[in-house]
Amino acid sequence: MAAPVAAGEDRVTTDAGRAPPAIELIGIDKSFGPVHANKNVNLRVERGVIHGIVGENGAGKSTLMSILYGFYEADAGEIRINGEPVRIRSSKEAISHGIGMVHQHFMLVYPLSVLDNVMLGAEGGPLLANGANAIRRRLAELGKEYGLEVDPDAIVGELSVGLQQRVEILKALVRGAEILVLDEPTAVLTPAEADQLFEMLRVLKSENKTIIFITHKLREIMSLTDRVSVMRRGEMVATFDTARTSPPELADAMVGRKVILKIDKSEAHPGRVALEVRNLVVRDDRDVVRVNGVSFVLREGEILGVAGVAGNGQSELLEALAGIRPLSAGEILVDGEPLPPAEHNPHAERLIGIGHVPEDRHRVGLVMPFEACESAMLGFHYETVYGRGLLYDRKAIIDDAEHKMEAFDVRPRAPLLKTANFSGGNQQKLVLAREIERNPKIMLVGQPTRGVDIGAIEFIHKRIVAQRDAGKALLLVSVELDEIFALSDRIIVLCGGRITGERRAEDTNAQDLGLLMAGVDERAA
Amino acid sequence: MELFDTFIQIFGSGIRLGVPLILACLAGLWSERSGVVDIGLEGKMLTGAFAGAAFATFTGSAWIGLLAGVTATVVASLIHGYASIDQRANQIVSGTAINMVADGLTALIGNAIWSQGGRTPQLSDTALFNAITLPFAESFGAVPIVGSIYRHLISGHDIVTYAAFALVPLTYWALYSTRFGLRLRAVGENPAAVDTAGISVRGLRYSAVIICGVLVGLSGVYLSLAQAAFFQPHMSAGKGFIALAALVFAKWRPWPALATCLLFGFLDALATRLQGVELPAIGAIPVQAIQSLPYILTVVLLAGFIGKAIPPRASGIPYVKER
Amino acid sequence: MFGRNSNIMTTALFAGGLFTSAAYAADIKPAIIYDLGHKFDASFNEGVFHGAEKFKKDSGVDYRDLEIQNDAEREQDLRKFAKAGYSPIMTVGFSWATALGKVADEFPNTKFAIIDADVDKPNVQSIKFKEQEGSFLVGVIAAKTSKTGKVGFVGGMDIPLISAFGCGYAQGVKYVNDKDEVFANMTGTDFHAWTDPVKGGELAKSQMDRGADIVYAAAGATGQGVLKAAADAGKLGIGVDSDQDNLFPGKVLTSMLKHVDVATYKSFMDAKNGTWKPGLLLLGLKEGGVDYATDEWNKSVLTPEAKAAADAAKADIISGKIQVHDFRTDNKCPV
Amino acid sequence: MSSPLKPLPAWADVALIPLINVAAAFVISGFVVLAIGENPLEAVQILITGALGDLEGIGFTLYYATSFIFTGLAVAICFHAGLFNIGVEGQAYIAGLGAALAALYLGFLPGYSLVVVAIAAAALFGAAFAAIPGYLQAKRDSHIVITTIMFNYIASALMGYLLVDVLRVPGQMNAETPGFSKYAAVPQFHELLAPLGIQWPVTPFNLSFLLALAAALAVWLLIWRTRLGYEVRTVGANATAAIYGGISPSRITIITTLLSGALAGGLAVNVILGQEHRLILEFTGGFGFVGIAVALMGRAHPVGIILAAILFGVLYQGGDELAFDKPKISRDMIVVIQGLVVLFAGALEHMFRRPVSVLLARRTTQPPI
Repeated sequence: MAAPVAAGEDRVTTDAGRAPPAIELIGIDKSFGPVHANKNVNLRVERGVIHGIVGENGAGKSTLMSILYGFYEADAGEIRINGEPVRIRSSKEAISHGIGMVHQHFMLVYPLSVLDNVMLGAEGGPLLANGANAIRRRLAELGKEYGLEVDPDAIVGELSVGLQQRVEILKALVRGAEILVLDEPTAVLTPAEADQLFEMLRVLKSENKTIIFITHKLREIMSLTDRVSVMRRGEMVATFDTARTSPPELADAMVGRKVILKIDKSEAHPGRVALEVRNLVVRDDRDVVRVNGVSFVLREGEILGVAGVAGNGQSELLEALAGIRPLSAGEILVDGEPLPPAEHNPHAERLIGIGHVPEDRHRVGLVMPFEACESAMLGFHYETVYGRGLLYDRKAIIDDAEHKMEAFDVRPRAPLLKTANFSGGNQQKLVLAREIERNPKIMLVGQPTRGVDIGAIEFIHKRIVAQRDAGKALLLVSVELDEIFALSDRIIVLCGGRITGERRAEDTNAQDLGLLMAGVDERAA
Repeated sequence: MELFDTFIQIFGSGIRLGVPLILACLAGLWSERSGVVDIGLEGKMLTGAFAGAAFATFTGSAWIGLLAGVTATVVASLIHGYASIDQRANQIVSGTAINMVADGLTALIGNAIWSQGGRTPQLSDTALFNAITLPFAESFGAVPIVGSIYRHLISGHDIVTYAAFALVPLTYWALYSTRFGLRLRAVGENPAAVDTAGISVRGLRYSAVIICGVLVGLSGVYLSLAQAAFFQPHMSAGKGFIALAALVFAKWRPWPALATCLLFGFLDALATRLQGVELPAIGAIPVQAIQSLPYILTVVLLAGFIGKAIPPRASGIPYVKER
Repeated sequence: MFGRNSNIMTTALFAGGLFTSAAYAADIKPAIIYDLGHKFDASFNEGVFHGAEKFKKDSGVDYRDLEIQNDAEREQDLRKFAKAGYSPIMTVGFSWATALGKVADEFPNTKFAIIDADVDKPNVQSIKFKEQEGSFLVGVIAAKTSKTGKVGFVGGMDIPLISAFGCGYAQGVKYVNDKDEVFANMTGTDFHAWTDPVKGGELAKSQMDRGADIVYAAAGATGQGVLKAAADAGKLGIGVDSDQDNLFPGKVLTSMLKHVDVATYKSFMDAKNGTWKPGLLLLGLKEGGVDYATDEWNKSVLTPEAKAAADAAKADIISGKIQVHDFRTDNKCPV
Repeated sequence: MSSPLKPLPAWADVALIPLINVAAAFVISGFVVLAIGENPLEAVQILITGALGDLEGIGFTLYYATSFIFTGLAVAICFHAGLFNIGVEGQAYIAGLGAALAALYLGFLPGYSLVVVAIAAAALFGAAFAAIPGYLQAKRDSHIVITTIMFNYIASALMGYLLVDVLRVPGQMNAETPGFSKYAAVPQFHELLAPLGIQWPVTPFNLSFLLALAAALAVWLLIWRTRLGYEVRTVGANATAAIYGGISPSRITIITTLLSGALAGGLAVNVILGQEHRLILEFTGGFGFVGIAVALMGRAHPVGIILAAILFGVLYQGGDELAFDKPKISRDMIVVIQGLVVLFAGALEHMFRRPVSVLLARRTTQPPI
């Protein structure tokens, strides 16, 4: 395994006469309140190359690119374009420096035509007619030149996602972008569409355009890029020549040698099947299939980890199992009995003993303006524990919350404090307390320690394992590989909505899982 | 022939009653196309009507009245704009506030100045926008049908009415053929797209809010200086809300807005004419039924029973840069 | 403006009161509460105001007045005046009937008066007019003046009172020429009908489009829109209640005078003199309660011929030779 | 990007900011009074004396406050579910129809059971009329703000038709129903107190006031002490969390609008059954819109609403006296104040937040938690 080079250093020695790099980022630093998103980041991108940036979710890739595109201003650091130091305070300035960006969430106006979208901000005068003709011609040229054909009069909202992305690229090119930043461009594409995109990017490269390609899919890095930089926890940790690195090396750099939290975990004694999923198909809000024919079983007394890069269907799987998201196909069996459609909702599932710790406690799991004791009964608020008559028994609610906070060491132990005023870790403990204390036989757990401090992580992990030891069936979804390793007895890996592999925890390692996560199917490998 | 004449007359009346709706509806169109929901049209209309009448009374000039009316509504619009754009307020609450303040303040000041229960004195002819008879209206008017249409429908309106009709193609042109229009349409749908294209969302929205103020000001001035000859409290009588309904009904597009406003004006004229009239085979139609038709139609449309009115996607939502 | 052409009538009507006032002079606190449609509607409410102003000038006794803004305030305001010791309290318009019926009982020592309605209480003076008689006269004038043989009537609220105006008018028109056409429209069915000059104007325009060259408005403040529409179109309007000839000089043919001013003046003066009596007062041509207006503003349009016909009709009505039907007696109009 | 503000201390959030907002509305109102050539201090004095100076003033003040408590609660309960009901005016209007129909056509009911049924009818009609926009919002996704505005006008047209053409007493010129029997009247306090030898001046102040207080208590219990209230607040605060918690937002939307409409019916009870004893045109007099100001000022909390309603009662009654004494300051002044309260306490709610937090941060040595 080749040792990664220090960030920002170039392994290829530059000749004195060669053109300066297209982009140099030097010492970029950016914080959002307590979140340190970019820590002294250095990056050097040569002209005419495809430069990949990989990293796990929240590693700071998007923030870095937003700084480059003038969406945010860095707290410290310098940007150089073609060797010239520049200040980029707005997207307008970024555009004028020849930077174009294709955002993960398209910046398109769906009811407008392709032409209008491309023209927006580059109209070429107060009246549209002249500019429109010029841009129409330019679109035709670009279409021929790069194979980027698209009907200029089509309504963008009616185009396929792949074509919408093409419009985004055309927008940048029409503005004369020499440097194109693509933020997770394949997240929403089908494999065929992705291949088309890669073709386009290669043509662009051949025209001496510089491309920055952000992803967390190693397969794409390997097949497309010339160079690749790895980010982890806000830092730029390594840069490689793609030809001289390998997926395992990249996975290693991405995941890092984190202190794996050791949990004293006895051997699992899986019992009978508590939950079974057969050929599950689930679509997201935009009607895109996100879970595509997933089947697995979950036994009592085991933790089944679902590993995968974020956005590969884990969220939708979890929501579908919890009854929040409808199933497009397939079935769920609880204790061997199919779950009737009438019971496929959160309320009914709680009644039959399925607990759910949602991935996003802010948006889903808690109600921030509520008192902690009120958040601590969400989903169970109908129960008679909280009052038998018409009215709630306030004391019972507070006592119940106090009990939960005690059991899960939620601090401060103040049931009347607003939920929002607790730290992330304590909020998460509150959610876990709520779900675990109700003693469900099946637990669906999503990202249990996201944004949680070290101390709380350990506590939470212990409680999860304790549940397993009590004979519960737990499904754990996490994008943190070390968490998957620390907790799971068995691991399935999701990529592109399909299971790409299943492992016993003791039979695998980060490299192995990294490959599966990157979609390198074990059968193909 | 008599039926035709009656129709022409009711249609003429519908045009006059439709003009304030057209102007207010276009005002709402500009604002909401930019993403700022405006339920304060009613209040702004009153503001414009009052300021227009007040200054026309002081100066005896309709044009100064117009200027004052428009200035006042632009100020009201900017208050709503400040709340909606900079303070990221609930735009419904802000619009409601504008309606209330305008309703009270116009009557209060009017009463304080003229002690006539909030009314301004009857304005003299010079302080009004009077009907303009187009050339040959009388002579050509004798020609059947075409002449009648020319004389009764096309000729004989005031300058604000002609302006209102001219503003529809102008709005259409500005919205669909200019850079500003393109950007405006975009910002009401997806402000982030506009922002990343290097265009100021705030600047666009403030421009739209000012245009809204000018147009709704014209609408108010029309009420007091063309349709009536004075200001009287609450004289907008729900026209701002009808304009809002028309805007929904027209699905935020200029030409359908014109058609809808004319339809609503026509319904109003019809309701007035049918007061106590027994129709053959139907009997007397309650005028209230016709009067509430615009509201009922709008609700039906909103509920998606006849097509679906989808507002500009970002309307009502303050723009916050997201990480 | 007050009593311009009717000074003689007015003086005749309550000369007695005027000359005997000194002897019974008492401290009174008169008050007026106007109807919706505002004090300066140049019509009904304003007439009351002018009567009160004249009373103030002649007697030196000041009065309070108040405009209401919605129906719900009536009772409270009425009670407030009574409570504050005002008497007599003049309520303007039939809409006060219900509220007055209640409040009059609570303040048996307060004198109340109401115009256009009959409230049968021992402390209420009900003043009603024979509007049909005055309307008959302006109908005669309209028929004599019209060139097209078509005249219009725009009423306010669709109620029997306003129909009485319209019916009297139509009788006058037909009296002159049975073939003449009268177009009649009502503005609305609720109290907004009194304050909607735009709608009034639209109705007038529609009648003029159908050939009417004279339009009579009996619609409170709404009538101003009617008169304006007629003036703008180069046609003639006929005003109502107060003398409205001056609103559009030379464009208003005449006004049907309903002497609410005189009635107000008399009621207040009677109270001052101690001769105030409750009960119903029905005022027609004979009593000087209604009339038509002649003055400097309409002399250019009111032809001597038309005036002569009107005066002849007036004499015949007073003598009983012409019986003008009152719509309110049977909710029917004979013409 | 502006730096995130430190959260304000609770007392500032609950009391100081709202107070500053309302104060701003009143200060500007004072300038308006000044601008029309009157002395604001004198105006305030007349206003307060007129509203609270004697028992009669107090009676009227509380009569108005009763209406405002009902409409304020109606608006507030929807706020809790994240809905903006601008249609309280129309719902109350239709509720008046329910009350009147019951009072006029159910006269056979024994004694005062008639008034109880009439009150129920008011609530029922109000609820039914509110439920249509609620249903359309929940099931057809039509924006409740627009539909309730439209429904206000539909209510107005419908009532105009019914009162003019259907319910009016034949031969009567006023568009109103016949008077109700005394058993359909909510007793007024002066009637109740007279047998006890207590002289209370004749005012429309009636037992509906107690009903309003009871409604406020009921709303408080409902919102903060029942399962339904919990679900309402969850939907209002975080609809996604509600779905996660097994709560159906569309069901809650419909239930909340029903309750809101029923509360709006309280306005009809106070005015129609408590005072007018007959159905009249436009008896709602814009009080449904006052409810918006009351709810915003009272921060959607029943106690705050009662206080805000009394303040607006003072404004209405005192404003009446003020308009009487100072004809230049017409009743419209109250509408102006009302609008300014909505502007500052609603739309510009956060305008003073930054300056206040900067000020507090400077003042306090320790950062506020």
